[in-house]
Amino acid sequence: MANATLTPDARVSSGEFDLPPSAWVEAYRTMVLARAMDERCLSLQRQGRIGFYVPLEGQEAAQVGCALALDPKDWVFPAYRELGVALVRGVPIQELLDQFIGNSGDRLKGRQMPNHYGYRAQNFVVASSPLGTQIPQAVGAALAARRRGDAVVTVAFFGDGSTSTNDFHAGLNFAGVYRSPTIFFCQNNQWAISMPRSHQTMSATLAEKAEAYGFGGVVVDGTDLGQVYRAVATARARALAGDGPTLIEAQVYRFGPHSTSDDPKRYRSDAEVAEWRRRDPLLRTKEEIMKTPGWTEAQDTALWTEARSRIAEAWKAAEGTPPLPPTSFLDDVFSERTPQLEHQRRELLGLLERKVVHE
Amino acid sequence: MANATLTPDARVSSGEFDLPPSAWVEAYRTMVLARAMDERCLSLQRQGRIGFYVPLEGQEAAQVGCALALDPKDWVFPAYRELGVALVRGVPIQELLDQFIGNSGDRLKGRQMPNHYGYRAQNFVVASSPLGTQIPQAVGAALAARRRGDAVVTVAFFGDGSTSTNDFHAGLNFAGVYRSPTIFFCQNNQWAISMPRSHQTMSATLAEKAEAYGFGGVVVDGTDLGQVYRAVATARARALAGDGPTLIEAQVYRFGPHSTSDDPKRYRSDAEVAEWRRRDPLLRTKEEIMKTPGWTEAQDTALWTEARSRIAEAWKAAEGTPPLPPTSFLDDVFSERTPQLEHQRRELLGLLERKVVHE
Amino acid sequence: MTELTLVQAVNRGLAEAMRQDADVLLLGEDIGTNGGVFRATEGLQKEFGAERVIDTPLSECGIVGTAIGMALYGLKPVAEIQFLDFIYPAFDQIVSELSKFRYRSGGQYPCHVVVRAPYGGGIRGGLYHSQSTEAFFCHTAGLKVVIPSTPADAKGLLLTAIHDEDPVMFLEPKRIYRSVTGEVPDGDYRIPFGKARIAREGTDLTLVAYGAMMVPTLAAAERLAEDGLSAEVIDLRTLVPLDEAALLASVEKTGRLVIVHEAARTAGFGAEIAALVAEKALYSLKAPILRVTGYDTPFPYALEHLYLPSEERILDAARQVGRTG
Amino acid sequence: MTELTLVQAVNRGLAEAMRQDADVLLLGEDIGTNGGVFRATEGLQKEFGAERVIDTPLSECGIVGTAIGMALYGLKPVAEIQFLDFIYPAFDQIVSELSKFRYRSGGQYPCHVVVRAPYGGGIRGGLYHSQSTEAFFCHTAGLKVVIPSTPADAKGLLLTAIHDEDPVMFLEPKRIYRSVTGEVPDGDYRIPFGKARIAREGTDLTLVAYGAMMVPTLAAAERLAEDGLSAEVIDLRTLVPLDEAALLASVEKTGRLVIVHEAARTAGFGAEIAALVAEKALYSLKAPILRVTGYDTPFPYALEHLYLPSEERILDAARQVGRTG
Ligand SMILES: Cc1ncc(C[n+]2csc(CCOP(=O)(O)OP(=O)(O)O)c2C)c(N)n1
Ligand SMILES: Cc1ncc(C[n+]2csc(CCOP(=O)(O)OP(=O)(O)O)c2C)c(N)n1
Ligand SMILES: [Mg+2]
Ligand SMILES: [Mg+2]
Repeated sequence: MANATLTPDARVSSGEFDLPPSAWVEAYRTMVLARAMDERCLSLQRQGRIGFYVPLEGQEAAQVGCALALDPKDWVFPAYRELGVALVRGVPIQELLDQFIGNSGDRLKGRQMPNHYGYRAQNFVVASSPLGTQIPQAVGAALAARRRGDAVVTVAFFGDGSTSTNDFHAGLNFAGVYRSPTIFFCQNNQWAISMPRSHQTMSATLAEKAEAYGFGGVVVDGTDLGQVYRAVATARARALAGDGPTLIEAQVYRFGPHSTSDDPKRYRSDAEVAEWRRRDPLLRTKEEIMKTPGWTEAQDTALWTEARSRIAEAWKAAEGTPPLPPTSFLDDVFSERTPQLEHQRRELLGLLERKVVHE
Repeated sequence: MANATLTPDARVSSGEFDLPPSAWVEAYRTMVLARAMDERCLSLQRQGRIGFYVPLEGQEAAQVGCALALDPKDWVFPAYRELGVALVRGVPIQELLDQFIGNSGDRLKGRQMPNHYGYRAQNFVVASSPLGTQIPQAVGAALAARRRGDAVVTVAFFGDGSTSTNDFHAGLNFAGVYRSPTIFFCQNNQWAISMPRSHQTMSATLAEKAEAYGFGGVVVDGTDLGQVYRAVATARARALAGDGPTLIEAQVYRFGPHSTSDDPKRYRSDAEVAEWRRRDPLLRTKEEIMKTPGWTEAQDTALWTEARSRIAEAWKAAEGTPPLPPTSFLDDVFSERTPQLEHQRRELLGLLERKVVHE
Repeated sequence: MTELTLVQAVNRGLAEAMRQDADVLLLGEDIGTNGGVFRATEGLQKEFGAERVIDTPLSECGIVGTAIGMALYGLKPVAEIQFLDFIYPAFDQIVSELSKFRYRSGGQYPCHVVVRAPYGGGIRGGLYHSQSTEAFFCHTAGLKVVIPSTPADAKGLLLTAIHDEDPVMFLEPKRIYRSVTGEVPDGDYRIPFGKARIAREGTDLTLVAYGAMMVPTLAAAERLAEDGLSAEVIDLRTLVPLDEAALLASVEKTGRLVIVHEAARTAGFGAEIAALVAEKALYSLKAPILRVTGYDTPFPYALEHLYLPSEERILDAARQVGRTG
Repeated sequence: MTELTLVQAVNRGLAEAMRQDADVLLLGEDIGTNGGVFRATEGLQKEFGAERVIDTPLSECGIVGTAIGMALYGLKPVAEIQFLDFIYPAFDQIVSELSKFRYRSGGQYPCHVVVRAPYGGGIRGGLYHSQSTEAFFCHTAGLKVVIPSTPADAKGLLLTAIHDEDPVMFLEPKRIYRSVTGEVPDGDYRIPFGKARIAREGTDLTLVAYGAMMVPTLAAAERLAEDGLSAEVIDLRTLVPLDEAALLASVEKTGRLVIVHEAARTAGFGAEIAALVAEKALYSLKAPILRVTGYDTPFPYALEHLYLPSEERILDAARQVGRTG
């Protein structure tokens, strides 16, 4: 797929929606931070200090470019790989690392595996594992926003594999019928675990699936920050103008394993990875920035150092944060505890007291 | 939608796959029989002698044309409205009427509502009510047939509304990926109960949805017997040649209510019905046949008389057939009764014996 | 007070909630122009417009998925599933998403959707227009499960459901949509969740039921009285949360228990009731706990009268239990 | 005989069936090139080819729907669902179609699909890689439900499943995929459905469990023996059909029952077992029936060790029951 023909949409090439030059360095800083998180978390997982990790390496430009084109009011419906989006939205890395451990600092209270997070303050809806479910949800939220008169778009993030799910079909169809102000942002990273894009579905592009629902799809080079930004900014403007949803297929590549449970050597060649690595979004973005007068290698190095030390510091704090109170897993099933849950809570307290179970 | 532009596929106009002139009268006879069944069963339902009925009026040419293009070996996966298909496949009307009553002659043993039938001998798979489920099943059967080396295609029947189901998406995607010898025969009768086609989905045609799965779709005028036959025969030949699946959208109109539980006056105008009635497939087919030298109005009348008397006779027999044995509803859950079901059967026998419950 | 059928009471409950709160909206198949295949939403699109009574494409997955998104944003969607039998395309959205949003987010994202669905047999609907699979939802932590059996309860429980903060499965006994009528208070009123209704007081044995099964169960209790057996009849109203206290108090008093539901027996909700009693009131029991239920088969068509619990079957079981111990 | 892990035994069972019968084929996500995310299908695509070990697009609905069509035509498909938690997109195909084909057709269309899915917690999988929702399938008439707990059972029950004529839900305890090893017979052998395994004989109380819960349950029985309490331990093996006879015989002997499962308590399969005993062996009971189960919450991540039944919790309940009555 490295040679896939990209079909830039006419609208996308217009200058109106370009990422302002001033934003590039900030974007790059976030991409570096994301990459450094991958680096650190993969190593933490190998050391058994976190249980699981999903790297985003290779998809940074797509995520950062997309997120930068959004307004803080917009609602993000992520899958589990959207670290770059979370960082742009301003989710503190402290929150993320606390979530990875599931300690008492975890806003999600240790309910979910690493990477399955969500932060209301950042309009970053809580991710789940079942694939595709966020897609019709994003449509519903967009319709709700429109009903409230809010100038808000919603963005559903998902992968190439997730276009095969029930929810993709339901979500895009509802979006078409109600012209919901939603952006469907598909990161086609060429693989769904071991299933290559070419066997996932026989349409020539994923973007063209939008036509089956009566709206437009565009393919963008997801390693090109500016191109992604433009496509999303355009789609957002269209959505707010009442022109309905857009499906954006960002062609990228997952450089690393699907997750720390995965061994990609079982199903793909090093050569394929190497070829895509030449289009590493960080290299491409750096090249752009290097054109800025006055930008030096030293500044680049400083970005990396800064990123790594911020992560190290946050990790230290996370490890030092106490565990969750033991009965906390019985909370938040409902707004208030039912008598059954109250009973089970007392049961658990009794077991703890009698040292049948231990924190 | 009466003025919808039909897009006849180039392949479909070729003469190779024309319905032979000799077959037209037989086709018409079946269409008349189907229409007479509607007439009689609607009246039986009003009299409370059967519980429910789903008319096909308006869709006869689409169904008969499609079924005639198939081989008896081919497998049909119907929905609940495919009476025309069942008749072409040779399902005896006696079987159908027994099913509508659910008497001891019912091969399905009174398990299902009227119209939800299936007959193994005719490769007419048993229908269910949940919409769309038959679609991936048809794909699986086609792959199995191919694996066995059988020159068999499978045909999934469904309506315009059912294109919105999960199973439509899954089934067509699998068919595209595995190039299964399957025909997706969508009878777009313009309504899904009260939901018009125009609000079901925003694609211009339903046929074009096939492109999202990497294969072709064609729109045909479903009131035109010859056109439907050609499209299906072409798709069948392609499927057997290894050229993969086809989605056929047959544009028709449901003249009657969705079912005997429905009152279409609540959601559509008489004018719309009247306009479509001008394209009544029976009239159109009759007009064609009238061109045959020697065909007379009297022959037409005879067809109707024959149809009505066959139905009357079969109905008499059906009403005279004894009910099912009372414990029969406990059979066929598994190939053999589990101890639990055996126990429940004894329980029921006890209740019957003690006259707690009555046959 | 107005005399209404159960389905009319549902309709009034929806209308009342929509008048009170502009955030309440309905979505489902054939609910707008057509007023719902059971007419539960009759007239509502006319009163509240197509933006609030939304006819959807044929996708239960889309209906519930979209409703969830609306609820996350702050609206109060009420989703109609045309028949409970057709809820499975939305099962992933209900079981994986709706029930778990609040929990998985650590309380950040409450997700309040009411899913209404007519359920149950006795209308000659065969396999796919008759099922009663409430146990699926009761076993799914995070869902409340409500089943009314009278018009007044239907409206009062529905208003509670719509104003609740949690996801609610609101299952309507379609068999008695029209056959059961009763006085229904006008305007707003709420029937609390987790409070069973003692439909009849008694001392000799306890009959527990809900939904459409209340009709034969109460009739059986009447007949038992003629026999000189005083049956207490409990209408659970909400299966989750369950009024364990009422249940246990009754069994402690009577020592005898018959559970009635139309769902298949194995792993039905009746099993949970029996298990609770076998744990918490075992020593009160004077006789085995009997379940009068549907059989462990799919729902049949022609012989549904044999499949469904009837007054006579309940009576028979009650007499057995009444005689024993 | 070969010493194998449980997941290896599954692998050998699949290979054995595929060698015997060309109609057996596998389909699922990542089962081919990748050998399955748990390696259950490792090496099989190499041996049997991509036509028989089929990597599918990401659609459980498509996997089960296609498998059903294959089965109707006469093949013997074994569908893998990557985690039981991800089965819900296929729930409609399973509950509405697979379980009801034979029935609704009056026996004309048997529909024999084996659906394999790893289930259960204890692997730090959080809400969506840990669930144990066997009760859903047990409540669905027409499905057989099998849960092995040893490598030998895994292979023998799987071979029975693949040669059965009915739909089988084959749920594999992933927590003990590798931690439990045992001698497994080579070649073909079948373990019959509906026969529980008396994993340990005893006289004072009965512990009933299945799947991964056998490990803490047997450990607890060991500890009880040290206390002088003789526990009989029953491994159900198949929940449908259920070996009621073994269950009732044991309770009649011991008079005391503790049921263990990791699924949420309310309306879990443990309720069915308790209900059966409360109906059919009530008078043998000397103590309340206790259930040691997961809590009525979604499955948590950080605190799963508190959520899951442990040896200590089982022991505690058993001692309570052992002391009472
Ligand atoms: C419904 C469902 N089925 C299966 C899985 C297991 N699974 C997790 S990620 C994955 C592949 C996803 O591929 P894609 O959508 O392309 O996203 P990517 O991981 O490549 O970002 C699979 C099969 C799941 N999480 N949910
Ligand atoms: C999954 C599911 N949802 C809802 C229904 C209720 N229902 C029965 S028929 C129907 C409309 C079907 O429309 P279409 O697919 O166009 O077929 P038609 O009846 O027009 O032939 C609906 C909504 C159902 N049977 N299954
Ligand atoms: Mg991918
Ligand atoms: Mg239609």
